[in-house]
Amino acid sequence: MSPQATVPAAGSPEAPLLELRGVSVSFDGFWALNDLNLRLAPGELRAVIGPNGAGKTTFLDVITGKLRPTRGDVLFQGRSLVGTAEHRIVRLGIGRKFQTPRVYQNLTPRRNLELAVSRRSSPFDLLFGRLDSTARDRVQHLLGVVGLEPHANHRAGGLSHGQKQWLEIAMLVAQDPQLLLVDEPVAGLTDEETERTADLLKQLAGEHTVLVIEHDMEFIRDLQAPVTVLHEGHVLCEGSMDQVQVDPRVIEVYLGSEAEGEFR
Amino acid sequence: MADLFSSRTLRRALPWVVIVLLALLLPAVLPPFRLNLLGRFLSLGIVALGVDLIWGFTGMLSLGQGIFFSLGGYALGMYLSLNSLEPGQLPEFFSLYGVQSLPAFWRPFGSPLFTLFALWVIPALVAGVLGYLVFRNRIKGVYFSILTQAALLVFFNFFNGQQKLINGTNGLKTDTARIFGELVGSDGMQRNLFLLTVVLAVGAFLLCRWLTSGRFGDALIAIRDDEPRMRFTGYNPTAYKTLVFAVAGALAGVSGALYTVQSGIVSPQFMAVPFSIEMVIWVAVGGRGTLIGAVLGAVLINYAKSLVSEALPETWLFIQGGLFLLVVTALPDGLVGWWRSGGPGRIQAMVGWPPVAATYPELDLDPAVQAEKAELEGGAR
Amino acid sequence: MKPSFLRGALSQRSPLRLVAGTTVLTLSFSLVACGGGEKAAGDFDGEVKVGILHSRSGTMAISENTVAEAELMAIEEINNAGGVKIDGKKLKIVPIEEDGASDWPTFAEKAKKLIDQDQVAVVFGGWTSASRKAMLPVFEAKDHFLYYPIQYEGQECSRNIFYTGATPNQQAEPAVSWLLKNKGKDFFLVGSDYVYPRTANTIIKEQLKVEGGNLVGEDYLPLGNTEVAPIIAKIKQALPNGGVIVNTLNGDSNVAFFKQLKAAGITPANGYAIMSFSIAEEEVAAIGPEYLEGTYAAWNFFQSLDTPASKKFTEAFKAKYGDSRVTNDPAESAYNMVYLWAKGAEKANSVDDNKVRAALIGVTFDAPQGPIEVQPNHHTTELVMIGEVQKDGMFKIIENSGIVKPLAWNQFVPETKGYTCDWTQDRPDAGKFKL
Amino acid sequence: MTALLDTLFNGLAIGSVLMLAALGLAVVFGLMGVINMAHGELMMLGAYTTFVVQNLFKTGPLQGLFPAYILLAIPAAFLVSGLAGLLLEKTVIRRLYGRPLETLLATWGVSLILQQFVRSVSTAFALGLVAAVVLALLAPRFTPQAWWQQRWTPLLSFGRWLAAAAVGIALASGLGNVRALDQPWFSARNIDVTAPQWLRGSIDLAGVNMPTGRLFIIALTALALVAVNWFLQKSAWGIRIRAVTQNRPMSSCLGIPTETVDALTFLVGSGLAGVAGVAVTLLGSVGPNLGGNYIVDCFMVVVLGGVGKLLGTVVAALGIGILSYVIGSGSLLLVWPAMPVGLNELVTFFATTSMAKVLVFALIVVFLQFRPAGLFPQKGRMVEA
Repeated sequence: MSPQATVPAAGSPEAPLLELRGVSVSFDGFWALNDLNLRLAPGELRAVIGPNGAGKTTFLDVITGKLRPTRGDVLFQGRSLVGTAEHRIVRLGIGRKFQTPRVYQNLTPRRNLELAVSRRSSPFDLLFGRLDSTARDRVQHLLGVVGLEPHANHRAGGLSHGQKQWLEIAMLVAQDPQLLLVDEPVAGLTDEETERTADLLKQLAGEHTVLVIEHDMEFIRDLQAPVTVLHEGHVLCEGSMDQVQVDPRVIEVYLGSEAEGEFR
Repeated sequence: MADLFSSRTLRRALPWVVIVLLALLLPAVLPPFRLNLLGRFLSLGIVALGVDLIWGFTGMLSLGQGIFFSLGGYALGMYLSLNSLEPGQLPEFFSLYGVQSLPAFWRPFGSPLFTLFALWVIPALVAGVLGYLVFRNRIKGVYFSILTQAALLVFFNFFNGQQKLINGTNGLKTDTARIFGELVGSDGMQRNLFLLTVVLAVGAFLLCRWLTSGRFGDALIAIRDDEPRMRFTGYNPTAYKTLVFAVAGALAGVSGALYTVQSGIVSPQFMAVPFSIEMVIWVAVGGRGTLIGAVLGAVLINYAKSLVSEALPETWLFIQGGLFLLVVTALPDGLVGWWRSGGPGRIQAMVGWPPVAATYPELDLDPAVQAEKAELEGGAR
Repeated sequence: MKPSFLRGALSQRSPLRLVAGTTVLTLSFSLVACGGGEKAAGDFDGEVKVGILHSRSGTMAISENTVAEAELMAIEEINNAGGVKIDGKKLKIVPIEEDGASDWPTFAEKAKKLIDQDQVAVVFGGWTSASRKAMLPVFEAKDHFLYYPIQYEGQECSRNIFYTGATPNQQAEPAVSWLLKNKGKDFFLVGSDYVYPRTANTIIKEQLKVEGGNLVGEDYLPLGNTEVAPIIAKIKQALPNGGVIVNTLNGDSNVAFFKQLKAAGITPANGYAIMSFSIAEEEVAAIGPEYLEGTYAAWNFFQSLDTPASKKFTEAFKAKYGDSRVTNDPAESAYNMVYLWAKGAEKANSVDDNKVRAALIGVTFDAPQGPIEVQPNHHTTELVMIGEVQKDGMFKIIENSGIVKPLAWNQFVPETKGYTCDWTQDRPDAGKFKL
Repeated sequence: MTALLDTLFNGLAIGSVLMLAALGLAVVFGLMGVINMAHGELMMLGAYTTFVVQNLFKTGPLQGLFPAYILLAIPAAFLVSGLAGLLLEKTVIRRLYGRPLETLLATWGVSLILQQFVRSVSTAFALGLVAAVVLALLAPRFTPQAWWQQRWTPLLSFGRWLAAAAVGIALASGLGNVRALDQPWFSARNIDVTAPQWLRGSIDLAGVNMPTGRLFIIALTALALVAVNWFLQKSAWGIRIRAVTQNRPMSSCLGIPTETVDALTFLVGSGLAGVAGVAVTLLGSVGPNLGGNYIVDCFMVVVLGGVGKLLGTVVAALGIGILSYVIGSGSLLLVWPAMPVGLNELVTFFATTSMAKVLVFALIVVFLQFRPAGLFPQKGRMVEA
């Protein structure tokens, strides 16, 4: 199939920040992504949902360069990302938060953030350059925002699960990316923490473009963002939460095949 | 001025005072043979620092440090072989294999300045290139270890088989060469070399501490703990790993050169598989990720080896094998790690002595204070 | 000084060593090993320390143990006969043993230790050429004396080494001449990738040129390698209908080589004459006589040598170390050199290195192989024989070329042709000069 | 044509040894991710077992069956090495799952101990060892229960090993005074394993001379390969092993005894090393250093083949075998005598067995630059460690 044929009509007024064109990924004959098309406008907050195995994480892997698509193209600000190394993609302005919190356990939260906030990333910059005062202020500010100031100088490995989640989000923000890819940010968080996370993400949208993958439907509803439903590696439907919720195909996919009860 | 003598300053200065004193005192009190041994073990401490840098801090277990160690040794060995010749002469062994003219790659080693750089730049370059190729392909963990071991074997067999180029199995000898007109193997020169080793070991230690203490060190630890995450923070781990592997290579080169002049010979034996694995065990026993542990481990284990093999050569393999097992299963952070995490205190606690407490709790443990407390509590009740 | 219960522990296989090893490790981390010296025992007037430096662990331990044992036996014999007599005093020889651990730099380290720390009068040691080359600079720098017992590749003549093994003209060259005369002109050379084989083969190649032989191929195996299929294929290619194979493999590779040669039908029965320079009685036993039967070796001593001196030596060795043990050329050579040193010292009336060195030249000894004499080039004369391996693992002596004088510098190799070595001459280049 | 057949046969011959030696490693490394540096020493144990079995048949009532001793040696070696491996797994490797680098170091330590063990072991030594182990294990039974619940219990449990070791050493030295008990079983010397007559000859087939020992090894390798494949693919335990490999927690939840599976996998892998040990006695020397000669080669085979695929191991072993033979024997020159001078010199330079090894290893390292995961990589969304 020709990727061009399936691109949605160029209806949106602005050029998209991120565009996936007919992306397919095959693992030994199993198609984890199958002709996936998606556009994200600058400043947008978008939620992506889908049952297990729908290809959500693979989808992030393709954008961030961890996986190379078997077919199709990923464009960021009109530029193809296919074949670009992960760290370069990050430097172009795409940040990613992982499903399970991944912070550097043996460094303190402050040092975690200092690594993330650094504009320059070559070994020599780290050896000979010093962190400028704005960056240091930013680290301090972020520590305050996520409430880790008291723990700033202890090993991050000792933080609670929620604190690690927040630290990782803070690291993501410290990178100041144009596009934030957030994979299940509220897994394992308390209700209160979940609410605060939703607020934080909403704040970030506008200035940043945010794409959230989540299972927690309450959280998605809180976000009040357009929703894209993935199923078997391609987009099943898009729309607001209310629209998606009543879409018979979505109900079929969730209740018919998976029946996990998480779609409330 | 007053704080010049405060305990903090004193504590900081004390190790340096001890090092300087030892460096001056030991040559005077130790017999030449023991001094020479110590010098050699200390130079092995430098290669161990490199191993600690790449394994302890960056998580790459190289089983091929012998390559860089030997390259450094050979660079210096070649210079010394050429340096003690009359003009126009060839090192003796060439004539035995019918080689008429000096191979081209030997020529630059006639220059002392070139050699001085070559003995660490060449190992660093080789390490850098090898490392870059491997790291670029994201080969890591045990695959990296196995590949470095394979590379070691390649170098070993090559050096071993090339009689005509570098004298094969025999290697190059240095004891009968001369520097500044003095015999390298003479006691006086060996004493100077010992002092040089102390200076360079301290220098190497400081270099490693500088590398690991700042944000660069944070990046290394981050790579060790979660390399993919590091990429998604916008760093290219390949560059870091290559650089740090090259630094370890350079340290190995310096170490090999020092070891060579103090042993009197450099031979492919330095590239034997067990030797490179031993380097790792020095670091493991001393405590990886602690720097000082690497040096301590190298000196202690080699000293033990020397002692045991003087008395009972056959038990050494048992002891060494046992050390591997003990360290890996019971002391994962090595001696220094155990010490720092309060190991001695735990042992004390086990036998019922009060743990040493440096601050307020000590007050609480004071019997008089406790009695007073009990009295007060009793009174309140 | 080692604690007394450790002394001599090396010569007996005893688990005592285990005890002591653990003790040493746990107790002693002090820099200077301490302990008092012992009083001379019995009716000796004093003692003289000598170093014994062989690999007691690692790959070479297999071979070097025997050599060290022969040296210890000679020392014991000399002590039983009243020790070394200097100035009318009887000195007991006290051996101090060190382990070279099959690692060349370790040999250098231990040599330094013996000279500086233990202040031995002389060091007996080494097996591989690499270990000798590693020790050589130590002895030269400290102007001390090493006695080296193994046949080797020659091309060396140090003022500080005394060689009691054969030079190529006392082993390889007569053997090659004999092969050329009796077994054929087409030669295939196989060796370990290592100094002795490489140098010996260089010499043999030159000799073949001179004496009308024909080199059809050569190959080298990495030390310890046991995959010899490519070599066997090459031999078959080069010598399809039989010919001469000269084998200078070391250690482990020999076993693989002979097992697979036999399987491939490259046997004496099929017209292949196989001559080895590193296989003596002990190696035959380890490889298995059934694989070696009918192949040749050239040595200066065989256990089967039928003379009273030879029998006495073998009997003494068996009595001391067990009936199943065999003697061989390296052991005999090691045994000889201890006696030669003692005789040299008595002749010089001193155990001082330099005096013994001068006195040594011209000393004769009735060795198990027959009389030998120390030459001015620090080598000894040797009886040259060729033996054929029998079913029982012994050699049948099939050729006796008589006593041959040693040539340190090879006369077939163009680079050293015409050079000689004579330490009785007072000239700076006495070690290598043109006649 | 003969040259081609010759190359193929010899390549197969070299490759089959590598394959047999690497097979056990492929199982252990591929399925469990355990780097067993003592694999070579397990092979050595297999070879020593062959020696012992051979001696049983050399004299006495079994003498007539000497030609068949090797058939008994194979299961015996499998058992001895397998049990040694099992012991290793239960005591050391079990504590180190998920820490491959530590496993590598620990097993290297074990390999050193095993090497020295076969050198030093004598009846006195063995008795001392057994006494020490038994004493240490039984100590808790003969001491007051209360001792084992104190704060100094950790010291005690460490101390009992020390004490047991001291008793063992004392016993060994005491017994060592009796000469018969002090005699080392094998000593540091190489031991002589004589192949039965029928494995010492050769047969000519299509103009190629094929040593029967080599043919035997090829057949043994093929058999081992088929057996392992059947075991993993068809047998109940094999399916459990694969299940644990793919998803340990899930398998555990489904009631698969993962610990037993680990132990079994290790036993099979180690046992295969023992079988390989029997095979190499037909070719080369048997001594304490036997393992060291094979271990790196084995790892190269497994890494080149791609972890977790038996097919990869097979192809890699054969590839390395043929390549070593072609380069080492200089066959290229025979096939193409009119080679340009430069190339000619290059081929000759590497046409010794020693240099061929350098080149083959270098080529493998280069190859892994292009295919870091080996010839047959496993695909899929890998969880990065």
